[in-house]
Amino acid sequence: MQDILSLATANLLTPMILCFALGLFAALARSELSIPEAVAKGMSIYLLFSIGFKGGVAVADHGLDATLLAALAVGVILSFVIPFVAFGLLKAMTRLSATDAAAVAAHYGSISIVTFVTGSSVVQGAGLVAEGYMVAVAAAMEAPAIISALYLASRSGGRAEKMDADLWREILLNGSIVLLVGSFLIGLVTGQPGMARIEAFIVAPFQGVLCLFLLDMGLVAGRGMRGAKGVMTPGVLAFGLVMPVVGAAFGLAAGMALGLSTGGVALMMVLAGSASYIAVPAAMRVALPDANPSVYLTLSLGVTFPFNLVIGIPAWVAVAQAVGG
Amino acid sequence: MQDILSLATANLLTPMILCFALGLFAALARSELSIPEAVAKGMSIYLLFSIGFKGGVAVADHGLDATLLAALAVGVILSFVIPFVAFGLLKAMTRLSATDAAAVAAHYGSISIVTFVTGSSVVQGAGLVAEGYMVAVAAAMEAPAIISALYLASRSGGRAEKMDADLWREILLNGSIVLLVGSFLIGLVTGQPGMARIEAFIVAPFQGVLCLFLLDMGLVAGRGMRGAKGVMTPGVLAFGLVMPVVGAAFGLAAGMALGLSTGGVALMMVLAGSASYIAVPAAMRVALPDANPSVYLTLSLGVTFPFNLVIGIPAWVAVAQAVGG
Amino acid sequence: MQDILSLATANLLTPMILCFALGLFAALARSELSIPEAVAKGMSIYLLFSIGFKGGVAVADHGLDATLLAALAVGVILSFVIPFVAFGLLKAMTRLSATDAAAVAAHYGSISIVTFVTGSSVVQGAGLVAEGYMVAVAAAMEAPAIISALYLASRSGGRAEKMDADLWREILLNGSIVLLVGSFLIGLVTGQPGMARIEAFIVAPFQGVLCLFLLDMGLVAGRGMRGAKGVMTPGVLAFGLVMPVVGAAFGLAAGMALGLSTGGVALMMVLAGSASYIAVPAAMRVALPDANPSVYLTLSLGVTFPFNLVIGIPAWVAVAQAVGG
Amino acid sequence: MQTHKAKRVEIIIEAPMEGRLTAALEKAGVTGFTVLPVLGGSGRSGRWTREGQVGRSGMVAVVCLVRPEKLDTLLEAAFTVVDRHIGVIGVTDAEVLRAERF
Amino acid sequence: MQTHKAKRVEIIIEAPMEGRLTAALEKAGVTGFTVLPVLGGSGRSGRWTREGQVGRSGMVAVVCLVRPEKLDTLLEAAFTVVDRHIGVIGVTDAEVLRAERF
Amino acid sequence: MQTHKAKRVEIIIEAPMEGRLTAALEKAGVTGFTVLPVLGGSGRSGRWTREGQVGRSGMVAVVCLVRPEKLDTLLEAAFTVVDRHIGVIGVTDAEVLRAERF
Ligand SMILES: Nc1ncnc2c1ncn2[C@@H]1O[C@H](COP(=O)(O)O)[C@@H](O)[C@H]1O
Ligand SMILES: Nc1ncnc2c1ncn2[C@@H]1O[C@H](COP(=O)(O)O)[C@@H](O)[C@H]1O
Ligand SMILES: Nc1ncnc2c1ncn2[C@@H]1O[C@H](COP(=O)(O)O)[C@@H](O)[C@H]1O
Ligand code: NA
Ligand code: NA
Ligand code: NA
Repeated sequence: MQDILSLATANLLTPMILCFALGLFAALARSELSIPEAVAKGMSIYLLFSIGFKGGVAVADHGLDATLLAALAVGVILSFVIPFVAFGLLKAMTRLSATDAAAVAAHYGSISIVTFVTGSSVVQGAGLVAEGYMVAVAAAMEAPAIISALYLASRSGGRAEKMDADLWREILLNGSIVLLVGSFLIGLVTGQPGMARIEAFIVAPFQGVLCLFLLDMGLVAGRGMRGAKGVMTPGVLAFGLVMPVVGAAFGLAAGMALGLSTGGVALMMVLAGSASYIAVPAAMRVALPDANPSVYLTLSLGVTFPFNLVIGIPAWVAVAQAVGG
Repeated sequence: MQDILSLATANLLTPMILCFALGLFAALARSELSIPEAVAKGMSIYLLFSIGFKGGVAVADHGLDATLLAALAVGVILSFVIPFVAFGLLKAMTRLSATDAAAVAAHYGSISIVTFVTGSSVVQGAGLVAEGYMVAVAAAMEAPAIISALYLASRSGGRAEKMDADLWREILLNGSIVLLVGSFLIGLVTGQPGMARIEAFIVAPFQGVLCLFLLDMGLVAGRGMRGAKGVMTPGVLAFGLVMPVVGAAFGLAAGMALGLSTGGVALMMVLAGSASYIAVPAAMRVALPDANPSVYLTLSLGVTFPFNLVIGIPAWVAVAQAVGG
Repeated sequence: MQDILSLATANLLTPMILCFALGLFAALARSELSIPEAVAKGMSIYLLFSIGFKGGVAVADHGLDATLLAALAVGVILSFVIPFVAFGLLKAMTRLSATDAAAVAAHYGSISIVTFVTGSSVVQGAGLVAEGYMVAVAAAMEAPAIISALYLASRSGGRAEKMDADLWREILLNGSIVLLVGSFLIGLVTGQPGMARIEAFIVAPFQGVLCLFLLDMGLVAGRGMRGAKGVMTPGVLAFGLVMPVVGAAFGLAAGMALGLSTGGVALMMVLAGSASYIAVPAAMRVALPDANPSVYLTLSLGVTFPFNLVIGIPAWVAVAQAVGG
Repeated sequence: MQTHKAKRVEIIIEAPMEGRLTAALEKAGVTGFTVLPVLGGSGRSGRWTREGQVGRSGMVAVVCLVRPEKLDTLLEAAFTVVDRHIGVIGVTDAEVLRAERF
Repeated sequence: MQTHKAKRVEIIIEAPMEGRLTAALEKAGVTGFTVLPVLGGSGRSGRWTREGQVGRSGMVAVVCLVRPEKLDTLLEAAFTVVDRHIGVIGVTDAEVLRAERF
Repeated sequence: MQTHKAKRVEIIIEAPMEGRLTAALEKAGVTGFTVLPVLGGSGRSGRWTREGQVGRSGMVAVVCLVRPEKLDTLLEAAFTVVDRHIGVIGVTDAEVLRAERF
C-alpha cells in the first residue's frame, strides 16, 4: 500500500499529468486557452495510429501468441458483463432513471482509448512489456457494452431505438476501432522494416504529443465539469470513483486467468476500469436519445477519466507488479 | 518483367501503401473515420515544404547542373503536349463530351504533387539519388496543361471562360507552386547550414507523416469512388489505367533525352504519368464550369492515383533502373 | 556597427527569415497559399509550450535566481511605462486621435510572444544562454500596458469601457499567458527527468516548426499590409520603425540594471522592443472599440514585427554582446 | 429579376443524427440542402460549445429551400428524426431565382 | 404541420464580444440561440477574412428564434452590446414547430 | 426598436468562385456581406461533403442584407457569376436596425 501510494505520487509529477492538470485549471478558471478541435483530433489520430502500429510490430516480433484469441474473447465478455454490474451499482447508489443508468453503464463496459494510451505509456515507463495484441483487445471491448445497455434500457421500459444496420456500422466501424485495428494490422504485416521507416515519427515524439493531448483533455474535462452543476449528486459522484476500481478488479481477474504478462495484466485493468467518452456517447445519442448526455459525459470525462489518470493507472500498474512479480 | 513484379509486390507491403489501403477500405465500408481537413492540409504543407527544401539543398550541394534549364523546358513542353495525346485517347476510348474530355486532358498533362512526393520517397528507398531540381520541374509542369485544355475545349465549340488576369494569377501562384518553388529557393540559399537547423523536423518524421497523409488520400479517394457510380464507364476506367503508362513513356523518353540520373528518369516518369487533383480541378471549375467534376476527380483521384501509388511508381523505378543501370 | 550589420545580414539568410519572406511575398502577390487557422494555432501552442517548458527546466537546473522577482517587477514596470513614451511619440509624430494613439501605445507596452520565441532561438544560435525565467518575465509584461492605455484614453476624453471582472480575467488568463506560465511551472517541477521524456518532441523539431509558423506570420502580415492602404501615413510608419528601437533601449537599460546575462539582456531588449498582436488587439476591441483596428494591427504586425525579425533581433543580440562581452 | 415563392427551412440537429436527417429528407423527395457547421448554442438542454466537446458530438445546421407545396412533407420527415432529439426547426418565407431547380 | 409565428434574429458580431452578447441575451430571457462560424465579410469597417487574422479576432453569427413578443427585449439587449462595435443585426419573420420551446 | 425593411440574400456557391462573386457584388455597390463556411450539401449536381474533398474545392454561403431597392442590382450581379456554376440563390424579407448602414 505504501508502495502504491508513493508510486502514485511519483506519477503525479510527470509532464503528462501536470499538462492535464494545467488544462483542468485553465478551464475551471475560465481562461480562453483552447486547442483547436482539428488539432486535437489530429493528435488523437496520431496517438491511435502509433499505438496500434507499435502493437502490431510487437506481435510480428514475438509471433502470434496462443492467448490472443482467448484475450479477445475475454475482453468481449468483460464488455458485455460490466454494464450489468454498473447498472446494479447505479440503481443501488443513485436515483438515476433506468434509461440514464443504462446509458452510463454502457460507458463503463466500453473503454477509453486515451486512458489506454496513457496506461501503455506508464506501463512502458515502469520497464514492463505488455502483449502487443492488447490494442486489439481494446478495440474488441468498445462495442459489446452498447448492446447490454440497450437491453437493460428496454427491459426497464426505456424507449431504445431499434439497432438498425446503420447504427451497427457506426458502432463497429467507428473511427477509433478502424484506425486502431488497421494500424495494428499494418504493423503486423510490415514488422521491423516498416517500423524502421516511420520510427522517428511514431516513437520519439509520442510522449510529447500525449502531453499536449492531455492538456486538451484537461480543458474539455474542466469545461464539462463547469457545465455539470446539478447533475452531480454525491451518489453519482461516488459511482464515478468506485466503478473504475470495480472494473479494474474484473480486469485483474481476467488478466490473471489468461496468464498475461505483468504489463498485460495492468493494461487489462486499465481497460476494464476505464469509461468510454467518444464512441459510446455518440451511439447513445442515436440509440437512447432520452438519456441525459450531461450525466454520462460528466461522469466519464469529468470524474472517472481524471481518477484513472492520476490514481487508477499507477495503482493498477503497482497492483499488477505486486501480484505478478 | 519478373523483377518489376516482385518489386511492385514488395512495395505493396510498405506502411505507406497499407495506410492508403486502410483509408480506401474505411471509406468504402462507410466508416466515419476521417482526418480533419485542416490537419490534412497541414500535412500537405509539411510534405511540400520538406521536399522543396531538400531539393534546394541538394542543388546547393552539387552545384547548378547545366541540365536544369533544359529539364524545366522539357517539363513545360510535356505538360503542353500530353493533353493533346490524352484528348485523342479519350475521344477514341470514351463517349465523353469534348468539354469533359478537355477537362480530363488538363489533369493528365499537369502533375500530382503527392504522387511525386511518394515517388521521391520510393526512389530514395531504392538507394537512388535524383536531381534536386526535379521539384522545380514538378512546379513548372503544373500549369501549361490548362492552356492546352482550354484551347482544346474552345476548338471543339465548348464554352471556356476567357483566361483573365485573376485566373492566370490563381493558376501560376497557386499554393503548391509557391510553396514548392519557395522552399526550393530557401533550401538553395541556406544549403547545409540551413538543413542542419531544421533537419530533425523535415527529414526524420517525413515518411511517418506521409503515411498518415496517404491514409487521408485513401479516405478521400474512397469517398470519391462511392459517389461516382454511373460516371465510370469501362472506357473511362480503361483510360485512367492506360494514360499513366502513356504519360510515363513520354517521361521516360524525356528523361533519357535529358541524360538525367536513374533517379531523375524515374521521377520524370512519375511526373508525366501522374494526374493533378488539386490545382487543375479548381481551375476547371472556374474556366470550364460545364465540365462535370465527378468525371475528372474520380479518374484522377479514384483511378490513376491509386494505380500510380501501387503499380506505377515501383514499376517506373524498376524501368528506370533497367534502362539506366 | 560593422559587426552588427554583418550579423544582421547573416541572420537574413536563415530558413526562418526566408520563410517569413516567402509568406510576405505570397500574400503581396495575392497567391492563395494559406495555412489553416487551426494548424497555425496548433503550431503556436507547440512553440509556447516548448519555450515555457524549456525555461522551467533551465530554472530547475540552475536553481531559482535571486533576480527572478526583480526581473518580474522590472518587466511589469516597463510594460506600464512604455505606453506613455509611445503615446508621447505618437502625438509628436502622427495625427492619430487620442483613442487610436492610446490603443497603439498599449500594443508597444505589451510584448509579442512570437518575437520572443524567435529571439530565443537567435540567442541560442549565437551560443548564448539566457535566464530560463525570461519566459515568466514575458508573461508578466503582457497585461500592464493595457491599463496604462485605458488610462491614457480616458484622460484624453476617449470612451474606454470600464474594466469589468470579465475583461480582467480575459486579459490575465489569456491563452498565451496561461500556457507559457503553466508550461514553465511544469518544466520547473519535472526538471531534467521530465525533459528526458518529451525532449524529442519539444527540442529537436522546434526550429522547423518555427519556420512554418513564420511562413504563416508572413502570410498574415502581408495580407494585413494589403488591406491597410490609407492607414499608413509616413508618420505612422516612422513610429513603427522608431518605437522598437526606443523600447529596446529601455530593455537594455533594464537588463543591465538587473545584471542579467548577455542572453538575458538581449531577450529583455527583444521583449521591450516588441509589440503585441494577439492579446492586446482582442482586449482593445472590447475595451476601446472606437479605436481603429487597422491602425494598430498594421503597425504591430505589418511594420514592427518584420522590423524586429529582420533587423531588431540580430541587432539587439549584437548590442547585448558588445555591451556585455 | 423574376423570383418564385419558396420556403427556407433551417434545422439545428445533433451531428450524430445528420446522416439520418439527410436520408429522411432525400426519402421525402427533398434533393436540395446545405449543411453548415455550428460552434455552439443554448437551448432547453443547456449551453454547449464546440470547445467543450470531444469526439463526434456537436451540432450542425441543415438549410433547405423548397417549393411551398413540399413544405409539409419536409417538416414531417424532419420531425420524425428530430422529435426525440435535441434541436430546433425554423421556417421562413423565401424566394428563389430558378424555380425549376426546386 | 402546425406552426407558430416567431422571429429569427441574426447578429454578426466580433468574436471577442460573443460571450458578452450571449450573456446579455440570457439576462434578457432569451435562452435559445445558435452560434455559427464566419469566414469573412465586408462592411463599413472594410473587408476582412479569417486568413488575414491572428489570435482571437474574427466574427461569429448568432441566430435566435424567439416569440414575436420577445423581439424588442432581445433587440435592446443585443443592441447594447453591438452598439459601438463592428457588426450587424437582421430580423426575419419565421415559424417554428413547437411553440412551447421558445 | 425601430427597424427598416431590407432583403436578405443567401448565395451558396463554389469556393473557387467566392472571390469573383464578392468582386461582382462590390462592383454592383453592395458593400456589406458575410461569408459562412459550408460542410456539405446536395443539389442537382449530387451530394458532396467537405470530407470527400481535396484542395480548394467545397462551397461557401454568402449572406447580404440590402435595401429592397438594391435587390435587383444585387441579384443580377450575383446571377452573372453563379449562372453557369453549381449553386443556389435564396431571398427573404428582413428588417435591419440602422438603415443608414446599408
Ligand atoms: N430558440 C432558438 N434559437 C436558435 N437556436 C436554438 C434555439 N433553441 C435551441 N437552439 C439550438 O438547438 C440546440 C438544442 O436545443 P434544445 O433541444 O432546446 O436544447 C441549442 O444548443 C441551439 O444550438
Ligand atoms: N449588409 C450586410 N450584410 C451582411 N453582412 C454584413 C453587412 N454589413 C456588415 N456585415 C457583416 O458585419 C461585419 C462588420 O460590418 P461593419 O460594422 O459594417 O464593418 C462585416 O465584416 C460583415 O461580416
Ligand atoms: N434547395 C436547396 N436548398 C439548400 N441548398 C441547396 C439547394 N439546392 C442546392 N443547394 C446547395 O447548392 C449546392 C449546389 O447545388 P446544385 O447546383 O443544385 O448541385 C448543393 O450542394 C447545396 O449545398
Ligand atoms: Na471499462
Ligand atoms: Na502528368
Ligand atoms: Na514592448
